[in-house]
Amino acid sequence: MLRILWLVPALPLLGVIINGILALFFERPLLLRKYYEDLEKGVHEEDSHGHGAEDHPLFHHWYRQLVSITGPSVVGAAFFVALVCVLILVKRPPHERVFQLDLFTWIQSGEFRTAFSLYLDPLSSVMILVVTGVGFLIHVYSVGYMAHEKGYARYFVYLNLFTFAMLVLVLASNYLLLFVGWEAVGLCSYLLIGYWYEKKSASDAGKKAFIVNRVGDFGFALGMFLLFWTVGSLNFSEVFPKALEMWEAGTLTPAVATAITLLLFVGATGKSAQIPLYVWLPDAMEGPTPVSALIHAATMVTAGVYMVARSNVLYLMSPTTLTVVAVIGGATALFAATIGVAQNDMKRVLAYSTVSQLGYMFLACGVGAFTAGIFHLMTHAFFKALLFLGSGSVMHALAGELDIRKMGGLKKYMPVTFWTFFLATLAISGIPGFSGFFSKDEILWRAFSSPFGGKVFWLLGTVAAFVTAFYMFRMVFLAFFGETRLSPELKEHVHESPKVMTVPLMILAVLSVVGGFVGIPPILGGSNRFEHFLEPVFEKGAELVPAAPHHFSHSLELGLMVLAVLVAAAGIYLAYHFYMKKPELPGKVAEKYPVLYDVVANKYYVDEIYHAIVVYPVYRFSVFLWEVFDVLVVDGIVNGVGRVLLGTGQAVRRLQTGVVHTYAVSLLIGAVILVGYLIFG
Amino acid sequence: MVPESYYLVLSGIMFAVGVVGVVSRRNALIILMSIEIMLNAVNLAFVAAGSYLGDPAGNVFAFMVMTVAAAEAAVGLAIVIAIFRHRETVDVSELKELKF
Amino acid sequence: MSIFGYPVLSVLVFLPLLGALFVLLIPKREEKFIKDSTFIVTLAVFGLSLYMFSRFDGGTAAFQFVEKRSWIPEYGVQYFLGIDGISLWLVLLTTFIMPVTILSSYSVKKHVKEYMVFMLILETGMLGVFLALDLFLFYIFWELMLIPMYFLIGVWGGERRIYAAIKFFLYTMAGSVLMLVAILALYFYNHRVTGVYTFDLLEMYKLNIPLKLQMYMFIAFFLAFAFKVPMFPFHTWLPDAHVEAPTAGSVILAGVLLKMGTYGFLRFAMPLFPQATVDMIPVVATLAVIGIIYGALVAMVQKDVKKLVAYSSVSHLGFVMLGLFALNIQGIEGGIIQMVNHGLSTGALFLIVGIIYERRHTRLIEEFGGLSKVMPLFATFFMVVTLSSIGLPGLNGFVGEFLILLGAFKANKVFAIFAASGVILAAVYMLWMFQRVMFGKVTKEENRRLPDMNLREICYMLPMIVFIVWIGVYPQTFLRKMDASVTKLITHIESKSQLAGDLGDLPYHERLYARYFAGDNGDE
Amino acid sequence: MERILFFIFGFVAVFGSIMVVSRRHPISSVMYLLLTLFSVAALFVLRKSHFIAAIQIIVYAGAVVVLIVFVIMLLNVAESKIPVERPTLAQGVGVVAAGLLMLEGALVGSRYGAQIEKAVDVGTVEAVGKALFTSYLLPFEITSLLLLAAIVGSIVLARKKF
Repeated sequence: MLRILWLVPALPLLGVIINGILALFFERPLLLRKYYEDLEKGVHEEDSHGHGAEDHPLFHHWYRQLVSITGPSVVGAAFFVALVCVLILVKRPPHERVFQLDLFTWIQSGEFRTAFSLYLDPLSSVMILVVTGVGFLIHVYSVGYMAHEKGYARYFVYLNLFTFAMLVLVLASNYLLLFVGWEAVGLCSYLLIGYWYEKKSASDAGKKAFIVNRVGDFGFALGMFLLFWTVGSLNFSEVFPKALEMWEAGTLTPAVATAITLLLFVGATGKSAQIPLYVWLPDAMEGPTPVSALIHAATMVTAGVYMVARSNVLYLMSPTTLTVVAVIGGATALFAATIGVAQNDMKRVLAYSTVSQLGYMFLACGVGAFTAGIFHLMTHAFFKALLFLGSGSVMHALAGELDIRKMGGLKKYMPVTFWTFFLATLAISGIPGFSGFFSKDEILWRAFSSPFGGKVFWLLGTVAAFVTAFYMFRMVFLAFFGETRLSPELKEHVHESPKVMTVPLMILAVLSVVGGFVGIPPILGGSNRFEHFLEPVFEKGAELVPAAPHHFSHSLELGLMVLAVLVAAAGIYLAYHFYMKKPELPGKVAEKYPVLYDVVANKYYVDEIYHAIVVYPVYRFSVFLWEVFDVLVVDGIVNGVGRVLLGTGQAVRRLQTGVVHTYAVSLLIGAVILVGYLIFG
Repeated sequence: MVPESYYLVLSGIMFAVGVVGVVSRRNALIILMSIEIMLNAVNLAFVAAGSYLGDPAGNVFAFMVMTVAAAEAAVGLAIVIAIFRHRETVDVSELKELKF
Repeated sequence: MSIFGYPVLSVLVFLPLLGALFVLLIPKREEKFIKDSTFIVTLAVFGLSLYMFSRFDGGTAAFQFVEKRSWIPEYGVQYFLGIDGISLWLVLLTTFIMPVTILSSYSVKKHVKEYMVFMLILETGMLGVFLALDLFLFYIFWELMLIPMYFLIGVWGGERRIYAAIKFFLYTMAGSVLMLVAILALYFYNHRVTGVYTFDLLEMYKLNIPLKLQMYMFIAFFLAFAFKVPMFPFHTWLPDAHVEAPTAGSVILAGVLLKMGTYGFLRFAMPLFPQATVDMIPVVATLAVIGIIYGALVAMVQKDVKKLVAYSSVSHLGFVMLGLFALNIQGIEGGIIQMVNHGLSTGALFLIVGIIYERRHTRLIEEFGGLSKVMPLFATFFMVVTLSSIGLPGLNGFVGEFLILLGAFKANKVFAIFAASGVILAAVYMLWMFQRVMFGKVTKEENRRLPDMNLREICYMLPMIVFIVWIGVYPQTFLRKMDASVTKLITHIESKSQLAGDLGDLPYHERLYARYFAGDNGDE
Repeated sequence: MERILFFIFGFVAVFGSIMVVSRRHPISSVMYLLLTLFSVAALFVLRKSHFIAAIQIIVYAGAVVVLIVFVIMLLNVAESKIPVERPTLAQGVGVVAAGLLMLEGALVGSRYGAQIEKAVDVGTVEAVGKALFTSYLLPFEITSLLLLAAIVGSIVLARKKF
């Protein structure tokens, strides 16, 4: 019965094909007609944000209705099939909850053999449910949000393609297929970020995203090669047992394991925007908001965490890599959170918050608590998607305005958006009862207690939690509370978003509350069913974990939990104090430490530094290579040889003086020399 | 009896004088005559060698050289006439068309 | 001998020549008829090659459809044709690209007749090179193929076409003259050993050539093919030739002619001189890796699209060379697949550049901008081809590059790491070019009204896209046909070369010096 | 006795050839050429090569010199036209080279010349005729061909261009 699993990736692919045909054969001609009509009328294209002339047939053609049906329904069907598969899987006893479906052999050369085959186990079932579930809600939301976009069908083609790629990534049964999904997802984010390709900033951001991802994939590929040549296969079902054997036999040395895992982690930092390679995520906000919600919050960015969790056996073999992962995770969490504080664009704040929350997930994986990481991944997907969609509906209502300083008091105008947004903010800040609390607290506790963890990591997490609470509530207060700072014409334009957008918000709000109950830790009386569900996936790795040095008392755990809540509350109060009670306070603080504020506001000048260290020198070097080396040196030599020959020709020509005597004399001299040689030679 | 080397030295001297004539003089006719002298010098050497070696080949060669010299003189003079008719001069150094 | 009697390979090689003769008879005025008949001829050749492919048995490594007739007995020259797993795909690539190129050169205005005749002669030359198994015959086809290409660039090219044509000709000629010397040396050495005068390649495979002689001959062959590939220091003719060549010329040049070099290594240089090949791996691999990175970096700063694609070819073929000299099954199979991929993706890229060149008569990147709003269908095609060229998984580029890097990684980790960085650079220059040409606002007035792709252009772009996707999604059909031949090649090389050999302990350069230059250990 | 004759004729030959080369006016140098030819013929006789001596006088002195005189008269280059000979660098080098050649000739002559004093009677008409028509028959025929070519050539070259 589980054979229907192939439908899960196949359905979005079907959507891609249908929408693709609609886009090519219906939308394209209409687009061209509108383009040429605008040319005739000499209409200067309005801001490409899509509020074009509504009357043009482009916006009323039936193909739009068809697209808005097939797009979301395909993903919904995939969700349904996924749900069915998971339910079947759950019925099986815990240790047999693995199902592999081989479709066809993909690349086979010599002893290297990979097949296009799907692999379902508790970890990937969680992922496919999140991808298809949240994906479906976002598709529905996009129908409303992108309604008056010119490239409507094209947008849904890309979105469906993305869902297909993500499902391939998650359901892949070997690293190579995972890599295929990995890069295909990178492609879709490139296409979607650069959706409004006329805006230079959008196409630049898309290109930047793709290239930075490619840098990560470079590391990932090398990791795969090393893995293959040491272990002899890339299929999950073979790699992990064999790795364990070699580990016992000593053939797989910790150094090699560390090298493999570090390289794979480089790929993860690229894809999940961690410290060195996170720069592309904030720029990716150029794309439409639902895209940011789906790709840059819920699904794609979590691919890195999924990969690390999937190869937990390898990671647990190399403690050094684990500490690297934890350090980078924690550092990113704190670093990104601090930047979030000073951002004024709503989506940028959320972008940095995503980077920071991803840092949390990697912190969890780094300390060996893979389950906690995945749990946070799931809850984060819910509330972060909700936050993005909320900011989307705000943007929709304020005709593209996103600067929170220009907002204020939206509570009155957009009650549904406000309440859903507020719920999500509570969740992300870790207020007890909401999903964020359970998952984040689990991470903090594991960071503290796990053998790989340590006080430092716990501290990093807690401080980051404090800053997170601060900047989230700063945004909420500035945007939704206080008196409106909206410009007059915006004021009467602002309205609650249509049903098709608010319903997904509500569902997500429910999820971001309920989501936490799945993993209530035993200390609070819950049975942490989530952890038991994922148990079989990580049990093989568990043997490698050294015994915990000493048992922590319950009271310590409770104490830490209370401390975390207090920290969050302090953050909220500080934000309340800063932005509600004394609005002028932030201004004064900014003057007092102008340098600090300036640095944080400009994102620590990371982009400028990268440009100076990497981009510009490479560009100068290649210009040098071309102009100097290629043109001057190589061509110089080639043409030089030509010129030398020409020169000698000229010189020899001078000998022909035309006077007969000179020839006679040279003849004579030749004779003399010859005879001389004969005599004396 | 005169040893053969005397003859060879004599032909060497005559040959050198002929060469000086060819090289130094600008008048085409003088050059032709100097060539004749050079050829005579060679003949002399042939005959001397032939007679000392007792081989008639020396004379035969001398005979061949003579015919060649005659042919060469005829053609040379014809050329000189043709040039003279065309350029009104026999001065070799003025004929420089083939200059680079 | 071959399928029920009639010699498939000879017909395959000489059918285009017959077509050329037929086209010669058509009066000059009938341009449409000339174009159509040429197109039909090339289609017929492609059909025949497909038919031959269907009869090709992937199991055996031996040469198939062999035709052997003595041609000049006194000197042991034979008319000897044969095909195996290695040359199969290159022949099919040639016969596939020809109809596409002819279709794309329907827009040629001047001297249409001569153009088509040269194209057909070129096809004969190319097929001959891939099928000839007699060194003499191979050399004839190798030179034959030069002349039409020279005229194609020289007559129908751009502004500096004469310079480019001469440079192209001299570069290849210089290399091939060296090769001729090596062939003769081989010929006479063979006589000294076996007492028989023959140019037969398979006989020559059996020779155990003394080390010093083997290295000199290898270097001669290496230079000839390195000029052709082109490898790093010898590549400057490629950008000029591409920029000045007409669209169809560029497609053929990039699609097939560059593969002559790499095929030459596989068929001649490596099996004939196994010990020299093994000893020269570090040198060749370094040049290949430099080629990859150098080609990519220089491509980044090009102003002219065609030059950019030309330098990208240098980078792609650097990958192929790295794969070949990894000397393991993944590397070589990856190399062969990448040859076919490069033919498809770069060929398609040139066709695309040709499309916008025919509309705007310029190749400078800044002349374009915002085309994807004006020509959406074109944008889709261009996007797919760009992605295939940067090696996106799911398309053909990735299969080749992955196998090559896998093989190279096993052979030598350091080279593989540097080569893998080429993958990033590829994405950089292609996407940057794509963005400047397609995205952004339509700034230039001329770009506003460019017509989208017409039916003919779609007809010749679609088959390319089909193959690009096919190799990407299901490369099995391609890989399985070459297993046997590649394994035979590898076993042949390994058996005849004692890898590290006696002087294994010395560092590389000392080993090279001791073996080849100091003292005389070859039986000179 | 023969030694004295040799020196006389040798000296006359050399003196004549020097005069041929040095005279400004071609006619006088032709006369001296005649003198040289006769002295060489005499030397042939001394070497018992009567046939060659006779040929020398008939062919050389008779035909060739007459031809040259005839051409000189035909061209009758005006007095002023005779080129003033100014020695150029090339001529200087030429003379020096000729001097070197003379030394080398003398050296060769003295080193390789046979010292024995014998004169075998090979120059007679009978001996030369036998040699000419037996072993050297082919060269003999070829020279006739050569002469024919020369005749045709000079006619073509020298005739007036219509």
